[in-house]
Amino acid sequence: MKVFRRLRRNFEHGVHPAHHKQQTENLPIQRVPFGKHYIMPLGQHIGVPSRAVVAAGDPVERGQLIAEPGGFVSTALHSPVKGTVSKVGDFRGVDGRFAPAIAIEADPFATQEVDPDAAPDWRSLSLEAFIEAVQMAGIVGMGGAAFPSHVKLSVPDGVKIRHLLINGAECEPYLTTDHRLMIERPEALLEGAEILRQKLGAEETVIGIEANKPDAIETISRHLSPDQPVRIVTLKVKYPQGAEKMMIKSVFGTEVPAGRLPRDVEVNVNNVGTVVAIADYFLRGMPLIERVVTVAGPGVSYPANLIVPLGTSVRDVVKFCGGLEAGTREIIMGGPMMGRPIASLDVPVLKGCSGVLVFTEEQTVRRKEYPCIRCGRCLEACPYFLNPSRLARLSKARMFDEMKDYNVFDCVECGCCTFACPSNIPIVQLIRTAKDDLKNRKEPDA
Amino acid sequence: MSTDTLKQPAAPSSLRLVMTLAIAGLVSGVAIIGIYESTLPTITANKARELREAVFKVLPGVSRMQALVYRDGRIVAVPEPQKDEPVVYGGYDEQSDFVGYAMPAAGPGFQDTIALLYGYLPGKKQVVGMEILESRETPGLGDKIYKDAEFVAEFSALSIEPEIVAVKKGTSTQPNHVDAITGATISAKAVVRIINETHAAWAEQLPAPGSEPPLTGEPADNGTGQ
Amino acid sequence: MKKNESYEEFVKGIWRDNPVFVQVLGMCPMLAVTNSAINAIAMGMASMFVLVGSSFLVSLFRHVIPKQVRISCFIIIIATFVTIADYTLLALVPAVHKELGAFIPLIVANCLILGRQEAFASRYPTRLAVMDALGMAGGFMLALFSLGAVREILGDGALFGFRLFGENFEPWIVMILPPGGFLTLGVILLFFNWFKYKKDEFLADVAEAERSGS
Amino acid sequence: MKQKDPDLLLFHAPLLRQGMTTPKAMRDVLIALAPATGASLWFFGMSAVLVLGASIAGAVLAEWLFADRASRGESLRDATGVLTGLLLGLTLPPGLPMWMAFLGGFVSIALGKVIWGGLGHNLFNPALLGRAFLLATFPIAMTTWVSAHPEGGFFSVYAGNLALPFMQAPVDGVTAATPLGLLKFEQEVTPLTNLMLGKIGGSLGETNGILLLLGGVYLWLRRDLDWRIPVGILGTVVIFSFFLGLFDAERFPTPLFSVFSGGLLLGAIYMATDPVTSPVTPRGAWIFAIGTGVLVMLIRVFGGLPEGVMYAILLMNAATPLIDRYTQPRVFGHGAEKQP
Amino acid sequence: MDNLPWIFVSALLVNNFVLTYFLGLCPFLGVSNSLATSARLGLATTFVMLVTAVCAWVLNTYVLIHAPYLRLICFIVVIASTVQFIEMLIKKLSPALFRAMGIFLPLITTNCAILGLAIFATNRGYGFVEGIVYALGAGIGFTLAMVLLAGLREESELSNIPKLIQGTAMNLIIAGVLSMAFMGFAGLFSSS
Repeated sequence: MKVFRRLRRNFEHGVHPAHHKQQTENLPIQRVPFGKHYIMPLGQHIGVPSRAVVAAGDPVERGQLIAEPGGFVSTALHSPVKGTVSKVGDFRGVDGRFAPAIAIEADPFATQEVDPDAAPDWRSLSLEAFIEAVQMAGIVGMGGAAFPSHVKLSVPDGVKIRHLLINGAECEPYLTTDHRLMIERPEALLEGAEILRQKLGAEETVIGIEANKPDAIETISRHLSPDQPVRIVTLKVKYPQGAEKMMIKSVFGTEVPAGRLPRDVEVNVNNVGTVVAIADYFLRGMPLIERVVTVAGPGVSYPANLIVPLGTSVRDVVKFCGGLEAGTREIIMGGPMMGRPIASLDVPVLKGCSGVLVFTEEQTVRRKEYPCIRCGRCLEACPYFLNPSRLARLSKARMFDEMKDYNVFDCVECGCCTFACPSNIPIVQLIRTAKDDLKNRKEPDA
Repeated sequence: MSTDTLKQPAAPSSLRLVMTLAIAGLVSGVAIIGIYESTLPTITANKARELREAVFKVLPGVSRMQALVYRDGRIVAVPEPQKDEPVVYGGYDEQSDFVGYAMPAAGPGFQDTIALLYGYLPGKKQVVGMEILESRETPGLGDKIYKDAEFVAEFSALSIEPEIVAVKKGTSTQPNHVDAITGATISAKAVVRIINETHAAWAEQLPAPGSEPPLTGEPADNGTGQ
Repeated sequence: MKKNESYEEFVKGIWRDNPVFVQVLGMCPMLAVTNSAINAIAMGMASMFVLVGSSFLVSLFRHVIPKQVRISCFIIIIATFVTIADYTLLALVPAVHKELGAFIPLIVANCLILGRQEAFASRYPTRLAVMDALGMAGGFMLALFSLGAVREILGDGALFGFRLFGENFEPWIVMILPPGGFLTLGVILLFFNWFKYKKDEFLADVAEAERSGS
Repeated sequence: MKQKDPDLLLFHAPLLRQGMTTPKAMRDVLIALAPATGASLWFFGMSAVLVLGASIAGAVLAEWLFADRASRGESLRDATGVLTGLLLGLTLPPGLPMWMAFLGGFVSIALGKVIWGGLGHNLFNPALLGRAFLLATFPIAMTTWVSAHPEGGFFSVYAGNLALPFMQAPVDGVTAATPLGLLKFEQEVTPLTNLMLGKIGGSLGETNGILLLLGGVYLWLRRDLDWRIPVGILGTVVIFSFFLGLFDAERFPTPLFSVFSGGLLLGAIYMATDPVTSPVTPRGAWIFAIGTGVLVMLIRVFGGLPEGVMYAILLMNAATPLIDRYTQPRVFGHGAEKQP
Repeated sequence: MDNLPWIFVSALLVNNFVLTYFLGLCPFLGVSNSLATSARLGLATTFVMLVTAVCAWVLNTYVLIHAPYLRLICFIVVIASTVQFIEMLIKKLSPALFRAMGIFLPLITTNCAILGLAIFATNRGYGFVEGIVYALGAGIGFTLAMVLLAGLREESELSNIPKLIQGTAMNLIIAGVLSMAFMGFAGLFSSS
């Protein structure tokens, strides 16, 4: 029976990359000193960009609203520092394109504290007001996707949420932010979880943690109070255990139907960082203005887990960690499996940025691409049971329409296939190309 | 007006269509019958000659033949066997004495149907000759059933009762053994099987040795060909 | 001028619009019987007879035959010629007829022949139609012959039955089997493509040279 | 003081890879084949060297000849040409003229690989394609088997090997039928121990079943082969033989005889598993394997040929695109509505 | 004398119409680039073959025995009109089937595999049941070859086949290889 349950605690397929977490998993979170320049892009989340409510020259307080939501799928932005708005205009973003952002010059003499009165009393708020408060606090999914949290919490009438699932899997190699948060701030995590659970009316809270973080499991178990319906589920170490739907499959054994959301199987999933941010806002009045970032990789002198005010440039973060090693070749924002490479050190840290990874020759050596020999390793890796080999071949032949028959839009670009490919074929990129092409083609028709 | 313009590219009357086809058919029919009639004698003669040559080849010492069929419980000579009627050929020597039967046989081979003719002496219960008429066996291998003189010669004095057995090349010890062809065992065995089956099928119908129908003696059958 | 025109019609079928190598028509009868040069020639002759004969008749009666029943008429004409060819071969060369067997009647279904009636003979005067038919049939024969010759030489070590390489030659039997037909034609087409490609390349080079020269 | 920013690369994630690469996988197959190759040298001496060498040379020459100038070295380095040549060589009779082996190697690569666009694009197994070509082309030479251990020891060579190009092989004195041929045509059963150890007539690589299995285990441990395919093929053959044995134990081969005779092990472990030409989906692999097994038995037992492994695999290669198409795995979240 | 299973297997595999008689190559080269089309064409052809086999038997038994020289013309006319008739019948009875199969029916008229079937069946002197079994084997064999070839061709579109050999040359070589693989069926069920 136990074996059977153990078996169920898992999704099928996936890959086992070396997790490289030993660099930072035992390093306490420290605070990065405030710098001079901050850039807050208006589009830090998935959805409509925020709308700036300040203009150049305006003085701003730390935690002051500087941009309001641009629509329903959009959140507010707050100033990460006390200072002065220097410019509202286009800045180069992570993807190298120019995008609107608010630049703030920090006040060098400020104490940079937050006024705690601003926190609304979550118990007295109606669900609608609570959701709006989350939106105005600028809280987004902090695992990497940066999907506005209030949208997730807005459950249509008639849909019941029974389980609140807290995602502490942190399956991406190198990253240790959630791990450290669970060890250092278990109270905040459990407080935030309780707020969400009560507001959603869920029956229980489940915290899913990969088995390679026994200290986190132990710490949280110690802080559990008997009257709180929380259980911890130990998950197998496997990538992408932290992908929402995979985790639901692992914990509850349920598959979320394609194109549907976790709420359709009565689950709401939130990342550890997000839950802590909820607690920080409703209990301490601090909107989302800073986050924990893992700085690691072979190219960084002193790896660390850092609290970084949003908008801080990667340059400042890296400088705090002792600068770049000589052989630095590439910097990834996020994890090594799904993160994005950045072209310049001046790119700011965003809400969805869980790591700054500095890689050297070894990870970035240009691997020779061989022809696909259809060994099937990608099929065995794909957690969505797609046929990446075929998708890549079709994409190479530019037969994008046929790719729809092979469910190309179910691909979440987790990168397992590319990781597993012995021929070094950039499968994810090929799939992404096709998806972009198909999407762009659709729009003019509609 | 519109109806008028529509009718403008007036379709030819159906009478004309039918007439055209009818004339075409008629002319074609005449042409075909003409060629058929004019080639028929040659074709028939060719076929008859081929058959005669084959019969004489599988029945040594034979110079005349006639077609025999099984009707009303006995074997009778017919000048012209009906279509689909099983037929064997009786072979007779210069003195019009019966020598043996030339038996047409066919059956599945390695690749496709093999059709052959074998000479059978009912008195000795022996096969005395075999000629492949039609086969699509593999060139170089299966086609040895007619290209390999040694194999064909196996059938020149072969006891058929008990039935013929194909054995590995060089191991034939009994009068009813045939040395198979190395590499083309299936084709060789197919030939043996076809002969055995045909023999079994006719065994009951052939008259007792000595009571074969005499040569009805048509001059066209005197065998020397045209 | 007139002479050139008919010459043109004749030549195009042999090479530029070769029915087999370029238009890829009439495969069915040709692959099955091209396992030796002599069979190929016989098949080519039979096809030529049918094609030229029916082209002549179709062209002659092109104004008489109504459009609605033209296909039926073509087929009747072709079938008549095929039957004639069939019986003639059977009477004159029974050995060859035995080899070609059922594939002579199948000339009827050769899309090349019906195609020429529809595309050419039913629209042009008799002389041109005959020239075109001769050209196409010539091209068809050329293709049949080259296939048959290659297959016989490799598959039997002989050409027209004459042994070429002495007694010890090991024949490539696959060539006279069905796969050999597919493979040989495939390879010949490959060479045709290669030739065309080289020619295009050459012409492009010439054009390039002229442009840079002027 | 201010240090210049490094020029950052923009390689896309994922930046991590597992360690296996395609050339390594090919080399693994070569390693796995080494014991069986060694056995063929032991049994057939210099003749094995000549035949294997000729087929490898033919394959490599074709590879070199048809490669682009740019990728010429590359295509030789990835060892696939050598592998194809070796696999082909192992399926050939020891007494085959060298020129035929060379031609076979050449055709394997030219017809089996180059015209499809090179490695990974071919739809038929190149080595088997080469063998099918040789068998159709030189049926006699390809089915003339000699017994192991030539009289004069290692350095004696079968007369057939040295036939001049395009010329027939001189008839060899000592011929030996394969166990399958013996069973089919003479109803003689070869003892099982002889089958397993390789004391039988047969092609170079199919004689010692145990070493072939050993190589298969190595490949399985290295995760270089889809275990479903050999298991499926051998399983089907065993079950098929078992049920035939229930009908007529005299006439039909026993399961173990079926497994160890002919090229079944060589085919099931090294040829059918060629990832390029076998289905990529797990369910497809099962269908492919069972289909191959059924065809093998069908041809062996009911067909005209003693051995059918090569044809069975080629036929299933032809069906692979269809199998792949209709056995796509159920995509996560599709058709899951039925679940509670 | 021939047994029915052997007739069936022979027409289906050993002497496959497309792969050993080269019949029906035009549809193979023309239509078989799509799997669905090939399968439908194959089924339609099988159906027409069955009808043709019956017609050929009727003709052979009652008409051509008196006038063998009309064989070819009769077969052609019968096949063409059968196809037309079936087309109309299907259109009336099942519009859905017509949409699926209809456009292929005219193509079948010029398919030499049908005529070939009638002629071969006559030459082999098949009776009624034998003729039907033969037609069934030939039709399914034709479908099998078409579907296999279409699958291979579709897949080969993803391969980077050299430009020189793309198109008909490649299709022929694929067919040649398949034909070589089918040689393994030689002798199936003919012995023992």
